[in-house]
Amino acid sequence: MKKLINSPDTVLDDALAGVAAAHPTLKVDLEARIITRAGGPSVGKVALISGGGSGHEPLHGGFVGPGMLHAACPGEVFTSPVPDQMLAAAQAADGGAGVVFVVKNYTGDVLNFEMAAELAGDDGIEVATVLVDDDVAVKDSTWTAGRRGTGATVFVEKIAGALAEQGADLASVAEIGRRVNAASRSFAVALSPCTTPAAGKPGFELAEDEMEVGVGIHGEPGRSREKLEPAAAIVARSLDAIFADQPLAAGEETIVMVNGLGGTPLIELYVAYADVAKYFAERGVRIARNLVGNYITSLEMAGASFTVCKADEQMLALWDAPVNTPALRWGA
Amino acid sequence: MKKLINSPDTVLDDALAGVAAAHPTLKVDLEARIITRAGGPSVGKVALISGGGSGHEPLHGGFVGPGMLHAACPGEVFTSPVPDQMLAAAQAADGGAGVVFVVKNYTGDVLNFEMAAELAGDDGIEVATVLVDDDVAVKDSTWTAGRRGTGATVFVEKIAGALAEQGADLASVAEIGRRVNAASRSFAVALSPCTTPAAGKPGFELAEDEMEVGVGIHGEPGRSREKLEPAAAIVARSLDAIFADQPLAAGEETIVMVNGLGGTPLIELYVAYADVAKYFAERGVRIARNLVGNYITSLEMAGASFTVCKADEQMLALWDAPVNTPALRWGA
Amino acid sequence: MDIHQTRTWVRSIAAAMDQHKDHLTQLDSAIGDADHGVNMQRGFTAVVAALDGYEPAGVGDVLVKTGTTLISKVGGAAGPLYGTFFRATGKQLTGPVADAEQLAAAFDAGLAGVQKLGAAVLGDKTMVDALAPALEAFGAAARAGEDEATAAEKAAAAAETGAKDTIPLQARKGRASYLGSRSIGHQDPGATSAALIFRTLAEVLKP
Amino acid sequence: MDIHQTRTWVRSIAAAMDQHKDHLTQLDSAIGDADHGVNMQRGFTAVVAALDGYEPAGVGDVLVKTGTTLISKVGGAAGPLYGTFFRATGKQLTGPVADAEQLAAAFDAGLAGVQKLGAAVLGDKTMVDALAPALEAFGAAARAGEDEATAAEKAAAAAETGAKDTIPLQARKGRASYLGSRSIGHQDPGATSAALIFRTLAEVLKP
Ligand SMILES: Nc1ncnc2c1ncn2[C@@H]1O[C@H](COP(=O)(O)OP(=O)(O)O)[C@@H](O)[C@H]1O
Ligand SMILES: Nc1ncnc2c1ncn2[C@@H]1O[C@H](COP(=O)(O)OP(=O)(O)O)[C@@H](O)[C@H]1O
Ligand SMILES: [Mg+2]
Ligand SMILES: [Mg+2]
Ligand SMILES: [Mg+2]
Ligand SMILES: [Mg+2]
Repeated sequence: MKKLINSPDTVLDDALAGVAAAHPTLKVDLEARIITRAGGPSVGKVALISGGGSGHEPLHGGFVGPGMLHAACPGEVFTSPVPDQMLAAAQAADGGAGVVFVVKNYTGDVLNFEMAAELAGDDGIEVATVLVDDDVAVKDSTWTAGRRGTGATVFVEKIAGALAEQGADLASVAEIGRRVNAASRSFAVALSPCTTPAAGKPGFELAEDEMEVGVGIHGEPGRSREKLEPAAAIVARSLDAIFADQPLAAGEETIVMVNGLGGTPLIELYVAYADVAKYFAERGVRIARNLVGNYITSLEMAGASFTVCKADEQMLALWDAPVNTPALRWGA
Repeated sequence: MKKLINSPDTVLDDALAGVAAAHPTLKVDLEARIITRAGGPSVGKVALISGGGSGHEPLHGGFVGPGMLHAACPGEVFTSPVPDQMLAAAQAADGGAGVVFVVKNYTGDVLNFEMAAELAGDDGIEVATVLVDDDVAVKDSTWTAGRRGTGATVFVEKIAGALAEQGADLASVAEIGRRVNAASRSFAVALSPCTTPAAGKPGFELAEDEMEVGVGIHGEPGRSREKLEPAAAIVARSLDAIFADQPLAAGEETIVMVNGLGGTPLIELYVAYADVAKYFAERGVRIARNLVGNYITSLEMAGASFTVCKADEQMLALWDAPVNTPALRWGA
Repeated sequence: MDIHQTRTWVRSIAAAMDQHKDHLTQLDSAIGDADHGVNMQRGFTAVVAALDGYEPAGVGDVLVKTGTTLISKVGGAAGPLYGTFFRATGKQLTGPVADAEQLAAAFDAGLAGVQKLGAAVLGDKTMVDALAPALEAFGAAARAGEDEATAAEKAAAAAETGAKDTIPLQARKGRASYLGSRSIGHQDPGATSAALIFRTLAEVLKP
Repeated sequence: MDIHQTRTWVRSIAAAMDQHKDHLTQLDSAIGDADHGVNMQRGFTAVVAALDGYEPAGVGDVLVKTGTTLISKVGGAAGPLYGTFFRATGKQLTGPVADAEQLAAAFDAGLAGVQKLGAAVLGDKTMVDALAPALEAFGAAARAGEDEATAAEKAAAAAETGAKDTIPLQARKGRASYLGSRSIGHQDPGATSAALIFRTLAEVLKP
């Protein structure tokens, strides 16, 4: 294992110290392990709070700032955070209008956020939860814990964050978050595994000519393991899965993200985006907005995830609203 | 070699198609292989043009836009572009006030830009060149082609680009670019090599417990090969080299970049940035502005580079000026 | 089981998690995300620290403190689930000692808490597959008038069998469920840590 | 050397670069950035395409076209340098044929162009270390009244020796110079491609 770290045990604390030093717009509570806006809570506005295991940076800390999250709770690498963090975040971020927990659908995240919601409720903070479950690699059935939450998290946080910034109430912010999630689908393919500092060994193994199709953000195995394919075939496979789950008709508008899993050069993400654009063009489906880059990573895993949100006018308008965070910034 | 590409021969063209599809603010001439601002030249303003081998994304195409570059010339992966590209870029971007070529100091880049400058001159376009040579891993002596141009390129492009945007003349824009370069130093350490699509094999080999100290952006060997060290030691080594070359006194102001080489997770860059901040704090040297992320990469190489610019007030003001490019955006 | 034994049990769990960290992580890397060993070790290390200097009034206090600490320090699926198990168990045990029957009833409440929270049933390939048979064995022994040492020994054996028996199962809960049929053939990490917890109890109570 | 032979020469260089691409890239990966083979292959493939249907008035036109195309298509250090070599050489050869002495003088102009542009001198561990001895041998043979086939054969041998002799040198120019003393012990890729170019010339001119 080769990592630019000081010790596997201190990765999260060290990184949080770095975030604190790098971003004067953020406030990092090293004790409580939460990242909030330096400006404090926005009085009278709903506060969006998210969190999850670390190792997916810039998610979530990189999305804290005006127009997006109010607070992020980073867990240990690939381990969901604990209720204490979420409670501290709710207390620090609540501006009196309640908080929305944006929760990726993993047993650990769900259970910990559930406990935190209870604690925050006891504390007099109104809590609504938006569960993100966009990964079509997992077939939702009685056989699974449900779909995993992946790339759509970025869309939910941006769009619901924009509505919260405009002063909408708790129910409305949660509602748009749920609508964005319901309109979004993701699919990921890994070309190489990743290694958590604590484990010291790759979470899975892939032969030199193999790829993991439908991989999860913790490197959980996906639908199948296949021979490595050209980018266009990987894109087609991923978008086929997405379109099969949520058909999109010619003329419909979307927001599309081609996201690097951490170890994939940006030039390759652009290669993939060209194939994505072609796939959409062939079907007459419009890509109204896009993101190409590393937004929700899995440490140094090579590969990409694809997220498609069928966007209505309100979503697009909120997408375009100003945002000022370390990882996503425009209009500010 | 595992890459998200369609063929080693088409990587650049495919990626440019992706850039074209992804960024409506850019205009990509797939024939001439240049990336310019969609809005065309800025009449009466100096145009900054840069270029170099591909594989360093977002450099340079990701820095095209208001407040930064007017055009970028991407060469084949790790191969400097050809004079035709630079000439086409000069013709497309010149707003009548001349163009500044920002050239990283590699024999290939220097020679090709030199030829292009001649051709552009023949064409009636005034050209000034800013040579970037900030990498202190290379001792400048009669034994080398001089220092390599690395991270300072981002600083030069941002700051000179901002001055050009304000309407300064050719000499002034070139002059601030040269001053930024003269005030900047970089040093990089690689934890793993990278593989160009055309070569199909890593450019160098590193044992599981080794790192390459002073590595170049094409994976050229650096000062020495050492046993892998903790982040704090790697940071100290790199900053020691930088400070030895350009001493910084307590109270002086700097712009600092901790740049990922492509395959290093962002969480590790923040770990390193914490150590950088500590190093500066111990010496009383101020980090007035910073960048932490992937700005000038070497495909999927793991590791980081550190760039320090001793910044004066004008540089800081120009740093803060609005910029609107795919990879660097604020105030817009 | 008295307060001292309860403390010893929890400390011994911490030692066991230290020792089996890599094994648990390895099991979790096959069908999960390779953190179960680290999670459990981090949690029980924190528990040991939290118990240091803590003055419990009863056996239950130790267990409630253990559960609360696990919830605060572990994260993931295991944190809230084991946290709830110890908290719910501890809440039943108000006295300074607990006999086999009291323990059996308390453990049952712990398992009920786990199942209420995680909704896993027997055969879903989770910690429940070790906990449920363990508690059944413990309860049967207690009802038959056996002492807590004997009951714990039987529970440990049942938990170990339960953990082994997760191998052929397809996971229906937690991260392993994403593998579908590919989860078959691997032992569940959570069931394995549950078996360790009961093996430790048996050792601590052994006369 | 007539126009047809000149075309054949350039086409044969393209074939040689195809064949030796991996070797050149491997040499460049030891002390450079692993692209010299690909660069040369890309360049000469483009040259062959550019010459297709091109009607040159003289030997020099073929070489000027070759150089111009290399400059437009190769990039890196080798593009401008080899481009200049062929352009500057070609500019000297206005007739439909060139004899050994004319070729010698033209090649010298080519090398002068390379050295003016790249500022490398003998011993810097660059293509100059193959080109210079090659041209010296070619010139000596021409002055001695040998025909161009013999001169080319001698040039090729000298270039090959020159390329081999770069092995113990420390690079002072180009990317390899960054290695300092670590460049010692490796053969320079550009010197190696230069030797290939003259070996090809010898083969094409062989009666
Ligand atoms: N719904 C559930 N009910 C009971 N136990 C569960 C449930 N989901 C997961 N588990 C247990 O948790 C274990 C995994 O714990 P851990 O690896 O620490 O958390 P995570 O899965 O969040 O990484 C599994 O092996 C399984 O025994
Ligand atoms: N200044 C120079 N003068 C002459 N030849 C040079 C000079 N610099 C580099 N070269 C030659 O160029 C070769 C490298 O070419 P190539 O790999 O195609 O370009 P790059 O170094 O830009 O990747 C070297 O092996 C050397 O022979
Ligand atoms: Mg986990
Ligand atoms: Mg090169
Ligand atoms: Mg796990
Ligand atoms: Mg090279």
